Amino acid sequence: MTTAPEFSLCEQLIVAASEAWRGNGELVATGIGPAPRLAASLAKVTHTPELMMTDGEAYLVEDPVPLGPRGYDDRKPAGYLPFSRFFDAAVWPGKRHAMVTPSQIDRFGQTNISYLGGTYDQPKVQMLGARGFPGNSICHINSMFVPAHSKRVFVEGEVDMVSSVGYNPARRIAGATFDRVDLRLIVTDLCVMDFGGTDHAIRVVMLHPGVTFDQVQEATGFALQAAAEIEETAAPTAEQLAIIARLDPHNLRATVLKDNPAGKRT
Amino acid sequence: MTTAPEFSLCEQLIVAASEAWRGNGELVATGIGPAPRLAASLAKVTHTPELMMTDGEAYLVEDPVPLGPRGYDDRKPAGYLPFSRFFDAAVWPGKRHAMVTPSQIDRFGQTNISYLGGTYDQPKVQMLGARGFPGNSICHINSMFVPAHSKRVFVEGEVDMVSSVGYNPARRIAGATFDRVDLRLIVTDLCVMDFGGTDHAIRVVMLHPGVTFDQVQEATGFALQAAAEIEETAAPTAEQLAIIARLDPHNLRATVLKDNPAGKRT
Amino acid sequence: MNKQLTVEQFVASLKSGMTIGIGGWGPRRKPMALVRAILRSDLTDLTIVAYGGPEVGMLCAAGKVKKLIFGFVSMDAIPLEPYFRKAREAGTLDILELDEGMLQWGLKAAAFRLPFLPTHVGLGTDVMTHGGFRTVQSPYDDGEVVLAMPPLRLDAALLHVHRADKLGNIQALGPDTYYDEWFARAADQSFVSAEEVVDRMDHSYPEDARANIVERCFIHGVVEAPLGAHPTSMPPSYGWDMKHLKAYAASARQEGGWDAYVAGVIGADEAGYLDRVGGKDTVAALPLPIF
Amino acid sequence: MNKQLTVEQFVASLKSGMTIGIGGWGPRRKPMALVRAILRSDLTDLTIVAYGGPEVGMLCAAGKVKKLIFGFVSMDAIPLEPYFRKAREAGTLDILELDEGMLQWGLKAAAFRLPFLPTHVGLGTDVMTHGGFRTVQSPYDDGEVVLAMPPLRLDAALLHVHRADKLGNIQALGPDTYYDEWFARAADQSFVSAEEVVDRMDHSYPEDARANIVERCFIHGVVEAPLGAHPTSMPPSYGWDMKHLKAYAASARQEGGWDAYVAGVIGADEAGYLDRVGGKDTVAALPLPIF
Repeated sequence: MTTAPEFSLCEQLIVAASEAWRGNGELVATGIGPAPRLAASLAKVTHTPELMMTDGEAYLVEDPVPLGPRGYDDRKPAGYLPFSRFFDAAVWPGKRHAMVTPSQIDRFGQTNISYLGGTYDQPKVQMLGARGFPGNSICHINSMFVPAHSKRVFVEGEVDMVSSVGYNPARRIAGATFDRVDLRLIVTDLCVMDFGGTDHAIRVVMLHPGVTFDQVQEATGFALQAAAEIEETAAPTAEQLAIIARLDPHNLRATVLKDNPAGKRT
Repeated sequence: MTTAPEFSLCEQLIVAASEAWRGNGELVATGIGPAPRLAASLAKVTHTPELMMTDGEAYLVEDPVPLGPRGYDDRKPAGYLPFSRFFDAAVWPGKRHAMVTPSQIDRFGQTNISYLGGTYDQPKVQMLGARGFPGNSICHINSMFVPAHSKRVFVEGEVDMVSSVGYNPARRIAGATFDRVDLRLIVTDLCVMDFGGTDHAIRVVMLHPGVTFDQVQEATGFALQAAAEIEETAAPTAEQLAIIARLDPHNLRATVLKDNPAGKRT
Repeated sequence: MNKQLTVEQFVASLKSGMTIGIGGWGPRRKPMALVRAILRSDLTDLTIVAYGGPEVGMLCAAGKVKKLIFGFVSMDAIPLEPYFRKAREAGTLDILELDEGMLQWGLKAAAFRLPFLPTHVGLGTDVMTHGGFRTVQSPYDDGEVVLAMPPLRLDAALLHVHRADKLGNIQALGPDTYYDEWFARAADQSFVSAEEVVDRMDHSYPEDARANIVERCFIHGVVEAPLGAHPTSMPPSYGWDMKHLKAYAASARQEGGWDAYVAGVIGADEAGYLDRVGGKDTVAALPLPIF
Repeated sequence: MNKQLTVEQFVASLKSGMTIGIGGWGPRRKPMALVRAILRSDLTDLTIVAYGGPEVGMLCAAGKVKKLIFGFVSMDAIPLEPYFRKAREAGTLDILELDEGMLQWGLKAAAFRLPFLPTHVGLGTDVMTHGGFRTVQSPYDDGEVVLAMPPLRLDAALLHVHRADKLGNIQALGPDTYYDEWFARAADQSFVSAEEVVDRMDHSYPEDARANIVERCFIHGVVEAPLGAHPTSMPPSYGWDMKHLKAYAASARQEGGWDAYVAGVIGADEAGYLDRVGGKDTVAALPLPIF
């Protein structure tokens, strides 16, 4: 495998993010947003074909569906998974690994997409509401994609509203089961982190070429741990870039990171 | 309306049994066995058209389906109610009134279709198992059809296994809700009874022509109450008989009562 | 038995203070013709239960909503519903914020007349703390503690489907009907708008009986409203009107924007609505969204 | 990923002592080819969970069943299953007798990994007293007491469907698929026999994707078994074989009747089964039952 002559940082992140699903087995790989979705698709097309994916609507497909405009009936459904059975079939039985982009993430891996600032009764900035985050986080594997690593996202204290469960011992309820809480990767524009630190602390495991640990720490509201050996994020291969290009014919990935910076060779 | 010249006792019972569903509103009228099914169908065709009925399989029909052999695709489905959503849609929301033929009935209206004699671990005579009786009896209206009124059916003590809930105070569980227990009619080859006696005691409300209360009591394992005025069961009208004949083209109703006795004019 | 109603008769059968569930999902299959009838009415103090899309924003903007019970409010391609957002940030709404799965679980608890349904969902989150949910312990040896989701009992549910008959038999086509049937089963009364109303479903469309997602005993009123989901999508018939939704969203940033939307789009009655938004043919031809 | 198995590979992947759920309903859509493979095997001490039909009688007759968890056992037109009855009356079975609705509720509790699901069903009956079910109280102000249905977790589930592909995508046609998908979701492993196995469902039958009643992550082995539901029904493809079922039922009244059924019908392997019961064409032409 040869590395390609040119690639964007976003493409490099997509390749790094696709590793989240490696060896997951048969579960629904959901990437919310263009980069996570391309990452999940890349995982299925390359290293983990047993992953299940939807067409973005009600059907399961074996060939990941490209992003953006195409014929409405270009889907080739192999199975059926409408919203109307998503909790019954995917979320509650724990057969899913979703990669999402929360507005806030704290040191426990708790996230927030509900509101920022103010109170539950009168938020300063209302966002979506908790959506499926409480259920996703207590039932199945989750990862995160953060296009702009900053202290606004990685907050100093707890997130303003805990929309998803993390590893905060103060939030554990006596007698309840939190066994299925399973946070995997956080892929950002600076680094790749996991939850392999002390007591599931967030830990830097890869740095993108040219990025230092201190730079990541500086952009993070809480103390990060470092893996024993921090790797440098690999460059995409030509094959990976070709697959990404095929799955994103309208180049929506160019809009994910501000100014669509170039990636760097390792 | 003129009464017909000739009719069977079974036809007379079908007409009497159809009264169970009068004014029930929109719920699924289920008659298990040829006579109860004809009774439900007659109710829908005549006095209570808003009743819902299945084709005996997965679909809801507005025109009751005749009994016995016909073309498989003669059904004209108006709706869908497969077994796979029967508890969700009909039983648990309480949208049903079933008429069944239990093997045993006791003075509380508790019934048994599980086994006769012996023990739970080793019954003397195994029957079907509880089927849906526990759920039916606690969720929705129920009535009964007994083709051979006897002490074997109307037992002296409690039924051998309580498959369905009745009005037995000893079986009430503190704090639980039995509000929806609603037993209506028991139509037998001798009489029509309801649960309008003291504390829901079983009460004779109609006697078929030529049958006396003492005769019914004699055939019953427990003391019966009598309605203030016991009516004589009406003869079917010519219209009713014509509808029954149309809905039972193979005359399966002739096999319901031993020797298919003639009915008697009131 | 004839359940067909005019849209005016429908709205007259609701009362202020009711708890009303609205089917669909975000900007998909929303019973917008019925919602617009509420917008034009004197109804107020409503509690709305929804997987919310533009209907929630509109009802908030019109001051109809006392309390909102929701898993999210979003228009998908326009992630944040601007009028919902305004109402939230003004602090004028009572709310109960749920996980999406909890919402349908609460509808099922109501449909089954159960006092609660247990779930892991919500444990460890602020959905639980803010929502005041209680826990319950398994009576078996595991003794596990789970969250008890209480029933979301509705006074009325509103749905939009493809076909209905006068008896209340409905058919909802399309690959996904979300939790519409559970809104209906959780409600004392359900009102359905339909692209087409026929006399008898078994006479007109017997071959599609499996599209009967909820039984007619749960349907109490039927309103004919062709293209009645506009500006939301109605697969496989028509897509959402993103241009319209963008203009609607933009109105929230304009002085008097909502009043202008009411005057120019919602209007005095439903009869002229389709003309005001571009005409029947244009709406019918809106392409299905592609994901 | 190729989940296709021979029927011998399927049976080799089971173990004595397992809890096995069997899809279908009475004499409908039973995975009889898989059941016959178990009958021919050394497997024993099984716990069977089913809406029982002839498969339960056969497994009882063959001495495979230690415990039976059931809502009923019946062959419809032959209401009482004779071999089930014999085993019950001999007192050789451990049993848990359930209401039909409780059975699917227990499967759902297992699928959702919940310690219990509450229900009114069973309260006040001997299903509750004999089954040892406990109650649980609502933690809300109503304080209502309901029965707690524990999960029915399965080691394996067996289903019969129309189509499967080698990846485990399945399609079940017909107007009713009972609780097959919940047996699969409640199980650690599910094995499906299918009228037809194709390489890729999306290449062969994409237009019927909505017949995919349960997702392939719940399907672990796929066995091609045309007419594999015989003698039970498989709408819309073929009906039950009532003549066969009557002869089977009659065998229970004959000395050595079961041994004769095993020798003459079940036989040594599945390959010759269809010939022994009248041939492929005859079975394929069995008319659908009419109710």
